[in-house]
Amino acid sequence: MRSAIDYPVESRPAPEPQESPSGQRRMTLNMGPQHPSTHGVLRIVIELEGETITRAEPDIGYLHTGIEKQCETKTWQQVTTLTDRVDYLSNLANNLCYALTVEKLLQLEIPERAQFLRVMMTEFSRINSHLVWLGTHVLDIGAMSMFFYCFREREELLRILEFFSGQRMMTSYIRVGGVALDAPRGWEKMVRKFVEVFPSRVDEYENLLEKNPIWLNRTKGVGYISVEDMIELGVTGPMLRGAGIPMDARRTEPYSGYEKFDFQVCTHTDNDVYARYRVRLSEMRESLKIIKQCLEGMPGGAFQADAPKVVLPEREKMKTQMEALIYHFKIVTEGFRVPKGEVYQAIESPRGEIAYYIVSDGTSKPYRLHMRTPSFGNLQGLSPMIEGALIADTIAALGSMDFVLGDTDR
Amino acid sequence: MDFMILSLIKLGLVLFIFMTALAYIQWIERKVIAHVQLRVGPKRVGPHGLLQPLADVIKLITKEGMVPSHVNHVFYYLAPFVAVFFALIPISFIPFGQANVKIPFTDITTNMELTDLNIGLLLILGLSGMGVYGIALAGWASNNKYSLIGGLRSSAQMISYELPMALALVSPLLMLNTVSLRELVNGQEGFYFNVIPRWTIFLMPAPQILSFIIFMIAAFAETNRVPFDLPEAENELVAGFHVEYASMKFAAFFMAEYANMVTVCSVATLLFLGGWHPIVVPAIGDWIPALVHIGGGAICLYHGLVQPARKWDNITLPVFGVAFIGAGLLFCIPIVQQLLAPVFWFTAKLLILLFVFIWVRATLPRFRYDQLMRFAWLFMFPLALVNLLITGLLVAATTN
Amino acid sequence: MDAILFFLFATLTVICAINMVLQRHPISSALSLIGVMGSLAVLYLLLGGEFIAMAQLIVYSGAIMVLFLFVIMLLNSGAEPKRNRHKILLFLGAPLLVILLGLVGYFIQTQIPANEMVKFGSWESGPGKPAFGSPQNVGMSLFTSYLLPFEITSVLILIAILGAIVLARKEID
Amino acid sequence: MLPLPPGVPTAVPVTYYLILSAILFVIGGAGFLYRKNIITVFMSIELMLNAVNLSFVAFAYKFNKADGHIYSFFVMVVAAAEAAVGLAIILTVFKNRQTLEIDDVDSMKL
Amino acid sequence: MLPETVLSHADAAAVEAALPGAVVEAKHEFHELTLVIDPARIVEVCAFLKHKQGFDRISTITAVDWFPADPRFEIVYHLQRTKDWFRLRLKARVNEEIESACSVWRGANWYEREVFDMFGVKFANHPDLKRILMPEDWHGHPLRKDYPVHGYRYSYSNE
Repeated sequence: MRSAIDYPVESRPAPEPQESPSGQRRMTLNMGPQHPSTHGVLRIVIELEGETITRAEPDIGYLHTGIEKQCETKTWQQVTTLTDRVDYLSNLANNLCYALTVEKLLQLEIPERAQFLRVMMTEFSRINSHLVWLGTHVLDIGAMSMFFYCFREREELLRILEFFSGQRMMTSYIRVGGVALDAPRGWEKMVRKFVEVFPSRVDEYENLLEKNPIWLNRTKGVGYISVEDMIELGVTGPMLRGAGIPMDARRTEPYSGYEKFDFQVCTHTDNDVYARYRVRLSEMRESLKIIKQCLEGMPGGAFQADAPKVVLPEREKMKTQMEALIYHFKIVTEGFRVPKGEVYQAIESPRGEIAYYIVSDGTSKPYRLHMRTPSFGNLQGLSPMIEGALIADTIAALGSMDFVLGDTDR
Repeated sequence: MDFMILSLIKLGLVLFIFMTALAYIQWIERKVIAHVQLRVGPKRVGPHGLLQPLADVIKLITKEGMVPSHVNHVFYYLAPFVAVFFALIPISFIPFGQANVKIPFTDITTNMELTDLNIGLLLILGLSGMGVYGIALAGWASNNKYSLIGGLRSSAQMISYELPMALALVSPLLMLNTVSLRELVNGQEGFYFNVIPRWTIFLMPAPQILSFIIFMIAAFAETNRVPFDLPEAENELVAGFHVEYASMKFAAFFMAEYANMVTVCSVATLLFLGGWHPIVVPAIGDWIPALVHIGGGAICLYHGLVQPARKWDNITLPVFGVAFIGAGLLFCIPIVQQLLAPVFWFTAKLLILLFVFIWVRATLPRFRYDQLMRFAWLFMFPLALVNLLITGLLVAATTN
Repeated sequence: MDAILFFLFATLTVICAINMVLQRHPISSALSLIGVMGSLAVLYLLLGGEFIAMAQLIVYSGAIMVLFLFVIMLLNSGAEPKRNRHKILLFLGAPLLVILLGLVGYFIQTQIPANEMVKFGSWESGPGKPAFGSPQNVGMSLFTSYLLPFEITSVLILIAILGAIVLARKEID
Repeated sequence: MLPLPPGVPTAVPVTYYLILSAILFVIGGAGFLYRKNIITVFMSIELMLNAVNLSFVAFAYKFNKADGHIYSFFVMVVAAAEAAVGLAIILTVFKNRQTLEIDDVDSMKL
Repeated sequence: MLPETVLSHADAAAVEAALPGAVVEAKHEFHELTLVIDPARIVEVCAFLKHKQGFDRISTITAVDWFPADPRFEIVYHLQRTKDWFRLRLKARVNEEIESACSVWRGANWYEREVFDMFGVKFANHPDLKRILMPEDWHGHPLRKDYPVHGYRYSYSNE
């Protein structure tokens, strides 16, 4: 079937069973696409010598859904729901990035309340994503119970997300021009309850893991990859911060009002699985700090920009004012138009740098929408990380990367 | 009565109780782990999921036995049988009560065990060493790379951990000067100052707490339990050696694992925890079984009648409560007390050790392969040797 | 009863031994050998060698053969291919082996009186005198009259461990 | 004890054990001579050692002395040492030549 | 000649000074600097930017298909400098073939494979140019504008 490729590509010759220096025969192992620890349908072709990995080649694309192509056929606000499906564990970061990109093209001013709501919800989804990561990562290393403890808090988080947006996972809460709905009545109480409980829960995770010598043995010094390699290969997010590079778009290129918040960019210098765990754990605390600041300083006012051509009018106005009804009709039927141009906007998702590159030709649909997803870049760093490690270390290293296959394959 | 017929009756009884217990250990494990993990565990089949093991067994038996086409058929079928065979045989040497018990209303006297071997412990060691063949063969015959790695891991792991295990066992043998399981327990009878039982872990001149711990750790490795469950590590090797097995063949491995658990826990009970001897002086100790049962029944009644948490609790819990209290009252009858109190103590100690196994499974992560080997050879093995040396010196210094 | 057990396990032993030689795949051979060893352990028990039977189980079946199995699985070599170039040697060697067997059998029959029956449990034991072949009995001789050879075997094992490590160790880069 | 019909021997003489040992030894020898796989050859040696062990134990019974047991114990120790070193050698041979056939291992030096 | 708004930027000026003629066109809008590079000199410019100007990160490489136009594809590179987190966009307009940037940033590997997979743009001297997201035996390149959204294999008209 190779001839089916349109262009004659000089393909690399198939790797022969190689002789190692010690002469032992190597075994090729297909890890995935159905393997419990590849978190989805990642396939890694591993060459083993005993239990040591001599070569590893990730093979992605099993979850390719063609979202970029679909986006070209949807109107600007329909795309929002597609961005949810890219990284389904931190969908709000994708929403936010998309909204920011389009707003940059539209040159919209976003009211402060909307910005605060966006920040708060994005931080919620960051905690959510880190919790899922922590649970599954520890499960990979063999401890079952942690998974359930993490999902206990995640359940509370999802309840909050549902309270705000009506949806648990695919919230589509952040829209172009603001957020979908204003914060519901009584949200402060719900969020405050979570904010009060959660720090003790993080301490609990820390207690459970930090005092466990097996966990420390399994994570410390495992999954090392040099900083130069990481930057070259496009690894971002907690992995890079675990190596001591304070690359965090919230700080380096502030967006959506992050400059107003007081938080630390968590770094760690050990550059191993343990460091990434530390970074994510402290990031949960920092996110909580941001949420607390949102809770205390939530401004009043509108939750959507004053842009009638872009933002759907309120229900009340639509029913009473002719003009609003016309705008509503136009936005819903043909969508709003976005001026010609191209924009690149990067934000910090729980997994690293997420960026949308949008080319508009002035119509009501994106001409080209490219997603720079963190998992794709991070997975490039897999091979140098696990070559020379043991199978068990591969699992730990894979888990520490925290990739989402939907995010990788789009 | 004829020796053969009596043996067959005992065999049937023990086998029935043991097999049921194996299924219910699974239920206990699921319940305990569920409660550790903030879940409720099985509760749909029967009250509190008590019929779940039955449902599981029916499901596993009636399930289609898938056999992949690429396996080595002879060894693929042989492996689960080997595993179960070597896991079940040791049960027949394990004494669980006193010798020469007279069964009430008859003039039969018998031992509370299937066979009394004067080399019982050695045989158990030998058979547990054979248990690895089931796993290694399954791993090899499945003709799957994951299962092959699992089989390799398990054979290396079993050889490595058998050493500290055997060395840990030698110290109590040294002190009690026998290898017969029954005599080992008999040697642990009595109390120091009427308080501290003369179990091997407290026995002068060299209390064997260290070798008890070493034995338990090695037992975890020998039974492939967390944190040493590398042969079947589901996150690395999918399911390791039994990845290609389904239905009863899979259940056979499962059963073998639990039977092995019961065996090692029994050995630990017999060797280190004084077997069927009570934890306090018999004058009090004989009444503890009744007390425990009546207490448990009272708790059940309270929760069932006063504070029913779930819908059916006001029916199911009182039934359990009455049953427990009835058992407790049964333990007050002198004949029954004499007959069953040792069995109660043995079972209680066994269950506590099994609970430790389950507890650890819910708590600890898994070792890495090289760490596991290093732990066995660089930590456990020298420690067991040193312990043996010290015990030997102390025993030599105190005798004659 | 003794005779039944003997013939049962003797047949099993011989069948397993022949199977071991005939099987082409090393794993089948190894398993047959394990069968031989297990049956031999029962025969030892019949002969009153309790300790040695257990040692057979623990050392031979439990350790040495696991090592064999481990190596066979590690190398993962397939079945031995059929070769026909040694037919002539088969015709030369087989009669010799049969002759050897015949000679040994003849000598055994003539030299050793066949009237002495093996009775399981015929050895006497008492409080002072441990049963023949029991761990106490073997241990007593091992640590008194055979102490020096025993110590020497420990040196032998040490040397074997060192040798195995030196041979099987991966080259250090 | 199960009642046995008359005529069935209840016991066997020691010589039977010795003959069994001889049979096993011969089978092991045949394996040693005819098999070409190093591991099988090695296992044939183990079989011969086992056969010898059986005769040791049989003689121990005949003379009612534990010395035979001790000899077979030493044989086991030697077999264990031999297995460790021998399997290490087999591993090395396989590493260097990728074969387990004795006939292919016919040169001293690669 | 490049516009003033762009030349006031140090990096653009440096590229123009060191490699005259390499930058075909440039613009600065939405606070984003874009340089359109002569496709024949793309690796030269990339190497200069990485080694002299310190753009050590390649954020992403993608392409835009301006279907009827000629040259048809616009390859877009997004670079970032980790020193001051400054971002730069490079563009090269090509028809189906361009030099690979893998020799400059190893991380370009997968992005170029993705562009090849999705647009069919070949990258010369790429170490391992094969499909990455689509199956190996897939027909066509999905993100091209002349590729139907539902693919070639299935169309509603056949029903």
